[in-house]
Amino acid sequence: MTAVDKLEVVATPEVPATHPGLFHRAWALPTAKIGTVLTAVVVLVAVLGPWLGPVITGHDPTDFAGKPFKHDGIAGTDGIGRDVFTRFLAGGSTLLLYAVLATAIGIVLGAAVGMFAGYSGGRLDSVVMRGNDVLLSFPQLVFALLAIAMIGPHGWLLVTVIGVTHAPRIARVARQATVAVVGCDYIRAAEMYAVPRWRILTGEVLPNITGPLMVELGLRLTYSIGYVASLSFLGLGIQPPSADWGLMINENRIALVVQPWGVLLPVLAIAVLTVGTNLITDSLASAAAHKEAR
Amino acid sequence: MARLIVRRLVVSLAVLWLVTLLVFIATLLLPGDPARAILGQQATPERIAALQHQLNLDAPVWQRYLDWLGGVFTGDLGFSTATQGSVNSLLGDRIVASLVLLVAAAVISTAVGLALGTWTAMRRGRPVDHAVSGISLVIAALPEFVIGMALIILLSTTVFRLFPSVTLTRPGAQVWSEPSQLVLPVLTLVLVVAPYITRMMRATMSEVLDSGYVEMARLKGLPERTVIVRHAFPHAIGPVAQVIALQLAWLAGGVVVVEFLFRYPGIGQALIDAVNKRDVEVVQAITLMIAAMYIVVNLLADIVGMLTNPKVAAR
Amino acid sequence: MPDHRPINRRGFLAGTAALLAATPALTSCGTTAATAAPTGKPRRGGTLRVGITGGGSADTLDPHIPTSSPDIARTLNLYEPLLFRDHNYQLEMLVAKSVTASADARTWTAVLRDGIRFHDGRPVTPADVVASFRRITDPKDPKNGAASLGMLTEVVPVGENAVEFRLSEPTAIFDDYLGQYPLGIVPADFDVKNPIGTGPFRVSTFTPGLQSEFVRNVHYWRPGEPYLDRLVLIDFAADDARINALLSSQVDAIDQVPLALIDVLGSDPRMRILTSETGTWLPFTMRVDRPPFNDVRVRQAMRLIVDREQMITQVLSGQGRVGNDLYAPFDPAYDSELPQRKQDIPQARRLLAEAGRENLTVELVTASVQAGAVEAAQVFQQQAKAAGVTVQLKKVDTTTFYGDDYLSWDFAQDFWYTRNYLPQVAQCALPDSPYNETHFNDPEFLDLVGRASSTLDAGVRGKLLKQAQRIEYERGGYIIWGFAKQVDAHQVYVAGLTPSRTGLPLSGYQFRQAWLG
Amino acid sequence: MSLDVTDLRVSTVAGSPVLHGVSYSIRPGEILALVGESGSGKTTAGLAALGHFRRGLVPSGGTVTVGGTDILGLTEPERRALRGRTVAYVPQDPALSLNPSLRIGRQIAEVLPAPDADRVAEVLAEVGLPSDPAYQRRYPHQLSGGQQQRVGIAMAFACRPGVVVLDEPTTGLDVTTQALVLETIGTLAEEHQVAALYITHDLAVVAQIADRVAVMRGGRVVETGTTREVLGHPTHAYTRELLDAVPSLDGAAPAAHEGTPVLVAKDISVSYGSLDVLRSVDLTVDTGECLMLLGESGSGKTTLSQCLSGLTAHYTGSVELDGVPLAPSTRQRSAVQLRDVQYVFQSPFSSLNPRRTIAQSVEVPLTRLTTMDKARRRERVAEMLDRVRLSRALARRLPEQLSGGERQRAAIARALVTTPRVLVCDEVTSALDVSVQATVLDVINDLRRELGMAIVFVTHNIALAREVADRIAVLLDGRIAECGPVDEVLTRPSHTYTRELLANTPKL
Repeated sequence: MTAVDKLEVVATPEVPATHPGLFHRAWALPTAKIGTVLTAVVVLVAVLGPWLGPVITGHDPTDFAGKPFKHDGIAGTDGIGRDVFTRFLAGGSTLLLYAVLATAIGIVLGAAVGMFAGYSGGRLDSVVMRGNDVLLSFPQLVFALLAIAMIGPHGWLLVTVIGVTHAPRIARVARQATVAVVGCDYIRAAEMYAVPRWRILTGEVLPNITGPLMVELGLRLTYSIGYVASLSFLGLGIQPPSADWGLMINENRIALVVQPWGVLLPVLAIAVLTVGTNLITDSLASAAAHKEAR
Repeated sequence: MARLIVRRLVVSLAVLWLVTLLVFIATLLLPGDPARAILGQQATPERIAALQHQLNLDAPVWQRYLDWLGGVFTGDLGFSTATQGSVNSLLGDRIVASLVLLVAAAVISTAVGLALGTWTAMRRGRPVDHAVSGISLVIAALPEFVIGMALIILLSTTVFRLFPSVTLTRPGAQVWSEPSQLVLPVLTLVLVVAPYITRMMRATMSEVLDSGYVEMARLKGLPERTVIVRHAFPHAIGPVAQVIALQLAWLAGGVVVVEFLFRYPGIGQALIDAVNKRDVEVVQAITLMIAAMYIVVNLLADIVGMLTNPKVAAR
Repeated sequence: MPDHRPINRRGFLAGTAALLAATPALTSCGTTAATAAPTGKPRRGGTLRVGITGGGSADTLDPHIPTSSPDIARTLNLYEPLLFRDHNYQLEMLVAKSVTASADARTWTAVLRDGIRFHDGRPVTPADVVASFRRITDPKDPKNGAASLGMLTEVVPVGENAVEFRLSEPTAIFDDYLGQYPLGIVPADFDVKNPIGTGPFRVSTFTPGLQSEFVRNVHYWRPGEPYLDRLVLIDFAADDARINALLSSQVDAIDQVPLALIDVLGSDPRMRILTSETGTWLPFTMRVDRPPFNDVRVRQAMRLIVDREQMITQVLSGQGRVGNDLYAPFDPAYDSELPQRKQDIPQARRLLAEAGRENLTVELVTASVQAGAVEAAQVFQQQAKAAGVTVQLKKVDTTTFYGDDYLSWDFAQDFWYTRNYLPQVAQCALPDSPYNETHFNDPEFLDLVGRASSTLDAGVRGKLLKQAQRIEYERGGYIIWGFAKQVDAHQVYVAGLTPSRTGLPLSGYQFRQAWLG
Repeated sequence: MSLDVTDLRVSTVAGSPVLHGVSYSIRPGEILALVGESGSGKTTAGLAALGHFRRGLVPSGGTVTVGGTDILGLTEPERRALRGRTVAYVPQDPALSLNPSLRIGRQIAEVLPAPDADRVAEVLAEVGLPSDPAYQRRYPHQLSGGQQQRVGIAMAFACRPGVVVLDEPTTGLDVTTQALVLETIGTLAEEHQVAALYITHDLAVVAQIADRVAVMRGGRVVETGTTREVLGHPTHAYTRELLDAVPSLDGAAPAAHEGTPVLVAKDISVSYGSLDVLRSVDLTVDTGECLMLLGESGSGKTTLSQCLSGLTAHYTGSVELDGVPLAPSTRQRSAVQLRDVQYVFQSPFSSLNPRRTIAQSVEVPLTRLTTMDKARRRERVAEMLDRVRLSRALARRLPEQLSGGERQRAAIARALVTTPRVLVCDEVTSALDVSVQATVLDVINDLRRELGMAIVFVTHNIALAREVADRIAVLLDGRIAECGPVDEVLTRPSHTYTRELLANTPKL
């Protein structure tokens, strides 16, 4: 039998001890690189913009550079004569912060519920997932509108409601991934060794559903950006006088014919940002799917 | 089979009922007093009390819920405090208008998505596949108002001036009486939804094309057209139907932004107005409609899924 | 006043709605249309289609409870009060040919115009007038106009063609109170299903929320008027739709042009912009009975913080006049001699320091109560920074703004149409005013206003009112930074529309004078 | 018609070679077995006969001649015209290869140049299936696995092709069905005088059906010859290794095992709804013995093994360890009890957490079930990995970096790290190639000798009996059909089912 043993050792490919993880595999794809560059550009603008704006244009986001809707300065003025370019530079940070926070809430909540339901199985699972279905039957935006109508357009509410409405969607994915993992024998092995449930969830399940969760994270971040911007655009999100891209589009679209910059710049920024995060998400999804195919 | 569908139906009804409960509770929490809203600032407390009684606002909560639910069942959606008229008459034309928008967008995006998805799945790895994938990935990322705004800049105001950017319906006329003004809203929704359907169709179709029975069909020497039409396409439809359903249900939410953007006289715009005016009954009616639509669409998708799966269908 | 608290507020959408002009129409149709304004004598005939902001399923033809702009437009063309404001904001006799006061100003007599008839040809009688006011002041269902008629105890017919108004207190300007559009005279047997009045037009069709059509009233008392055969009023919920309708010639005239679009419309040779000076004001309101504004120095400082010119430029795109913290600019008694208040940051800082309110932080409650309101709040916020005052904006929706907390905000905004001084005071500056949003309660002011109200001599009254205005100028709770112009637009072939100081759009909706060239 | 493949080279699109010049030829009426383990390239070499290459693979040299035509020189439509008519294919897994949403009659008829209901009925009869229209109207999922495979064969023979490629057509079938399918294939190949290429990994099947054998390894044919030559006198070392690894039913009777009962299952019944999986099963495992639990899929053998180890709690009856009843669920069992009964899962691909290193996974039972400190645990893990012959370098790797056999040995190490008294092995070799199976069995046997634990060896493969077991319990439809010492069951089976199994199991 030693001959067979040798044979098998030969058959084992020499693989490095540090195996490339999800991110490594994703990074190998061109979409990841393009997406990261696009995202990084907008994130840089959003993060540094509030400081850079006054330096570049000499204006504050809220002071007056000229008459309303005129072509003064780099990108003209807005409806009450503030400098559009300065406001554009200042308008991304809040949006980004809210989107990130909302996504974080959604992921934590959704993953917890989904893993719990998927691992528990049985009646508890069906009850939780039916409840999930009820929540899912509201489009997120409608839910957000309801909440804002009830409580008012506060930043914390925006973050909470978007995060909480992400949760059932993430929970569904997390549950599905969990069910697949729970079907694996290593979970039964862990149960056989009387590993406590929470340890099984955190130690056995969670590390094995990071692929789908990372994909969800990216996807929900993209959506969060979209929702925060959309709500601001509808006048129900970030409130004046804050410079915010969604709000700017709403404030300035009345004069699209006369002064398009106030719309064009934020539209471009949101587009580039969401495309960037979506490209990254797509590369993560490809990497995760590729792994499963192996 | 029939039993499965009935069971699915019962579950949907239960979900719908929970939704009515949720909507009712949520709107209970809306601040503001409808009676005061109707009577205005000068109203005396007595008159407000009288109107509250008349509107049944002093009844216990469960009584009001049952009354409201009964109204919903009999097609009476209540009284809009902001417009001082019945919700039915407020929303009647708007529902039709929204449905026109939704159905047009749904039909076009489904057709485009299925065709494009199948086409690219058959050309996997070729430049055209990469191009379609890339473009759909980019468009899928964009929030609907960004797509809408871009279309307005591109096709309405700044670059080309082909289509009107707002919907202007002469009083009494229907939205479709002037088809050119439907173009941009419909196109926006199509661009929002079609990329998802395309990508899903491509993925599912690729999987099906790699499947044993498609390989077998090819190894049987069948013409490629037969392989695609008879062996591959029917199997891709099932899973994609679910995605289409999700997307269409999602359209019901997206339509809010698109209607607001294009000033399209549908229920989405009415919802935003109602939220701004704290018009409780209108908010209730519209959210319920949107949720009901979601549930129905999903139900249909599940039934399609059951019917296309012979293992279930034969049961 | 009904213009003030309707649920469907005129201009409600103007602040939030957007406009994406239908420039395709501009480029495609701008070639052949006549571009010269008609001249000469008015021509008879034709149909005028007017796009009006707002309206909804709550639209009504009731003359006494108009709320939305289309309601007001319909009221003004179907009905007439005894007297009303003309384009110069002077009282003009309509159903009455004279309205005179007794010496003690407790009894007022209105003599009806000779030969004036309702739409159905019946002559207007004193009984109709009495019935109209009974309908308006019905205690079980008071109409919009009732609020300012609190002193009216009785209306009695006097002879064949006059009525007598008996008042509970001397009221020197009762004619001013009678000169309001929701006080239209209707037949004693009036039924809203058969809306009959004395106005220049009568109803043909009416669809709430959509449109209403009117035909010429052949019995109208003004010779030659109206010139139009038909008048169509169309509701538009959104600004952009209204503008597009004008550009694509679906309507002949529209009210309320968004300020950003004035240049666009103005440069179109097919269009005419109609700009009117008005007494419409968008004040900031400070509660004088609560800190920090209970200290008059803080109020004065806030008034000195405002850069009024900049407000006009940034908020109104220049379409307005600066205000001097006084309302009623068209009142003969308006005190134009008081020095124009200007931005004075050092003085404001000094006052704040004296009051111990350096680095003051206040919350300003704002809402889209009218186009420009939220913008004004933002501009003020910015200006306040220079004086070290931090203004935190709290933007609420209009329903909340006019909800339970209305009239109790410490620092907020509001919106008022043109009024003369005393009627405005009655609305907002007395302890028992329905909308005393600043909680102004000044004994000296009260005394002056009380005396003026019962003083028939205009000269003496004017002196008293100037003293009262000085008090408000020094101690009041309003920051009145300017008066917005009313900007409307119409096709070049529409004639007879003239600027109107009433603040009501499109020649005060007086389409009897309009004609088509 | 004959099939000649000469110096066939296939590489990936990226250029790395998959087949390094494969040659074989088949005469009409002859069956050539193409033998190799997973990854040897045998399916690629077989599909080339149809001019078909899976996604990502391209031919880079050589010829494939069918009846004088070089298929590789043809265009895709021309190849398509040959498929089904001249060269036919029987797929490995009929469950995946039959279109689930088309009736089987239709699927067979599709191959025919013109609709011909008679031929469909005829070919169905030829493969021993009912040919009536009602049967033809069935969907694939309404057929058993063996029936599905025969439909696949019917499809291949429908057009009376000259060449048939059969890709592991009996994998996943139980031995009785396998025998039936093999018989059908043999008869049809004979009758129609087709040149048949039979792809398989199972040398015992080869012995039964093939005229000639080609052994493949790493994309090369290492040995070709008649079946008798190759199996009787292998010339290549690899062929010998393969043959050595094939378990044999012949052999001497092992010494009778003496022991006392350690694990006793009494009256175990399990049902899911109306389906009875186990019906009152009694089973005794003695100390140090290896009991083979033999049964087909669906016989309830996995359920029984899970009842023993506490992985299924929904049973009636009792399981006793040393006379002490065990709680049904592991959650209620004590640490000592858990240590004493250990379980090895069927698939090494799912029983190890992909995110833990091998050493971490093996350490889990020690952490949970013992009071050892960290240093002791490490020591013990290293010792155990040595025992299952896993090099220390592998200890710090993740499962996906190991081969299937290595993983299964790691899983065994995990089960044995707490030195159990009873080890339950559930089909531990069924997911592995035959040579790897031999290694794993070897490890298990050695460990049993060294550690002296009792083993319950669950399997469907009676051929393994002599390799591992002292006693056999045959499970049929949830009941113990017969139970006895290996020698007795193999030589004097008392149950017809056992006799049938023995008769149908292919031998070298």
